Amino acid sequence: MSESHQHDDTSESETLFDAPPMGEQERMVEAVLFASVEPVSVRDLEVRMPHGCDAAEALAHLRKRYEGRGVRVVRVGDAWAFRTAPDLGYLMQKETVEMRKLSRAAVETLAIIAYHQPCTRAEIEEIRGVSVSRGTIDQLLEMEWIRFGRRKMTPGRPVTFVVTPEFLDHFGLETARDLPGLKELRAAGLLENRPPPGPLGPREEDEDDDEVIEGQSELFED
Amino acid sequence: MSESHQHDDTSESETLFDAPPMGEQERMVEAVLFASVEPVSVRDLEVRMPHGCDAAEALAHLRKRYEGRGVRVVRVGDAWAFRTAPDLGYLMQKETVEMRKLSRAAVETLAIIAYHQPCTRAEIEEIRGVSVSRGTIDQLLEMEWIRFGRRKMTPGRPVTFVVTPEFLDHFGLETARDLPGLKELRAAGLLENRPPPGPLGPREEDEDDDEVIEGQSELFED
Amino acid sequence: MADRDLFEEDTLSVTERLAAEALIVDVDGFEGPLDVLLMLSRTQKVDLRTISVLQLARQYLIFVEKAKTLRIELAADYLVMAAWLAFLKSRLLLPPDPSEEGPSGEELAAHLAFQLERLQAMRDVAARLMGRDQLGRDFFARGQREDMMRIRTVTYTATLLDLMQGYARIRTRDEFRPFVMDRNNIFTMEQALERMRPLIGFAGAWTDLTSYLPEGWEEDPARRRSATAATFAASLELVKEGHMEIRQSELFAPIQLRKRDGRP
Repeated sequence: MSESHQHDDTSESETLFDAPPMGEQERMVEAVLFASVEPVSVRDLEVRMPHGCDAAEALAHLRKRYEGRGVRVVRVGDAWAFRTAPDLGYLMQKETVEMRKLSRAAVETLAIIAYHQPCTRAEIEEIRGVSVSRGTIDQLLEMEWIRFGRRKMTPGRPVTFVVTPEFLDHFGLETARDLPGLKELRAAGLLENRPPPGPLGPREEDEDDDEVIEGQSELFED
Repeated sequence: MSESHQHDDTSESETLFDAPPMGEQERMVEAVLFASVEPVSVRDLEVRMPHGCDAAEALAHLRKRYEGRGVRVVRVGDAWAFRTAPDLGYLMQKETVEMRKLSRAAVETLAIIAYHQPCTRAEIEEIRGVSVSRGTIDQLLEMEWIRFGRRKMTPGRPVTFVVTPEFLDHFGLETARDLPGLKELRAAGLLENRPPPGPLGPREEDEDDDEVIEGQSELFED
Repeated sequence: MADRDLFEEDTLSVTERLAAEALIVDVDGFEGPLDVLLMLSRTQKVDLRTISVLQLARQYLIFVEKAKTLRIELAADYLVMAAWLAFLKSRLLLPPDPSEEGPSGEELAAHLAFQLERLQAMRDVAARLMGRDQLGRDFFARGQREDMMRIRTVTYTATLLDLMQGYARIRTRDEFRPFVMDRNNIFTMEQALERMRPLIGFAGAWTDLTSYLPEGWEEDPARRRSATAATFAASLELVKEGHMEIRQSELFAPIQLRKRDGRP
């Protein structure tokens, strides 16, 4: 490594008369490299360490000590730093899975497909009364809850959508026919005889504000 | 350390069929702890490491390896981190962060919360004999040395304060049980919340002390 | 100072008096009465557990009196403490009155001693805490962040209930399509006019208004209502234009129309 170790014992004992033992010096280099934000050069190390220390030798010892360990002492330009061993890089990835509720537009689109499959995009739009964004369909396709069905034998031969086995699995259904009908929905209180309350204007919480005003609720209030 | 490694080889090969050798596991823990500035819990380690690893045992090996070195594996609450050895702090002038000087009120408030936690504002005021300024609490919250704890089940359900893992990390405490002099204070009864006798005490606002609150109750749950 | 006689009974040494005076000069440096009491108790140089609260009360009252003579504004809580200590002092000095309610002087004194000891203990441990090795000053965390690569995957989910509610929402909307938007059951006056203009040529005799209703609009009450109203409005328009005559014999009687055939 460095030139400073070409000295014989006598000259070394003269210059390093009160230098800490090499083991101590190694500890120092270890701590400094660890705590430093930037890689540290041998010169920097020597400036920091007590007078008479041999940073280069301490560094060499330290490198040897970390050989094959989970972290290593690596050279960055003319400075030194700790880095995790490349073969362990995969441990530094943290995967987080975030659960989010499906948007209202997506839920409605999905429901229409489930109840009316095979169902074209135009049909979905007709039932929902608003246009269906490309993103909503893509999202459902990506989730593998819907897939393309046969093309319809109508002009333009539009594609249709159907629900997938994954969809049935997720919702605990054997077939799409197990979905409760309107009567059952009504019996379950899900179909109220009144449109959802709210002002006439588009609802602010909707992502798809293009929605047509639904139900003039006020007209039917007694 | 965990039990899973007390097995003989046969049973081990059954349960940890594809776990890496312990030396490898130690390297993994080393790499993860090194890479992370924040302390990492055994649980987090295990989530990151391949299936079948025993993070606790690997950690124990690692701690031993770093004993007396320039960096050490220290416990912070229920997590672990590498920290430089305190005796080498003088080498790190460059890294030293200028700490905002805490007022006497803030230091005392912090100590009272640490030793009496969970601790209400009224209790802090009772102990210090003066009202606690909003700023003092805010400063400690901002430094992330204290946080809100559970509300006390006393009239008014006052909020409590507890110290954080950042506090433990900052002061090099493994757990809040390691607070200096904690045992002696408890033995001397100085951590009891003793209500003033009768209605004649100099501070009359502490009616919420009718229950016997044992200091640091949640520290000794386990 | 005139007050001196007042406190001649107090067994304070000169040093204690000096200490008390020094306190007054620096009253702003104290954090409340308890802090002052703790400082005063140091002059007793004894274990806080065996402190003489009576002596402490006297010292404190001197402190407050001196502050008054020096016209130092004392915060209210100093005065509250003074009043309380004066009360405590009297309780401690007088023989206990068995008829009196509440805690004894000794109990109150013990609690005050406890408070002082506890405050002192907290100050001691606070000093010990701050004296510890501290992160970022004496020991250090890893300087270089090798930040965890965060791979975030977002999974969307919905429940069967969400699905059914979504569907119900759409179907409910259908049943309550906006009334004004629904043209199926509306017969407008323009439509009625258009229909009647060619017809009135044949209405030489009085004819019931209802016979002008368009086909298919007689059965459904809503449609019938709309068509009737539109036809009536159209009739009035035609009368106004001078093409028709209209009559109703009495209230709610049938409305009849006929062509106004150049009659005056």
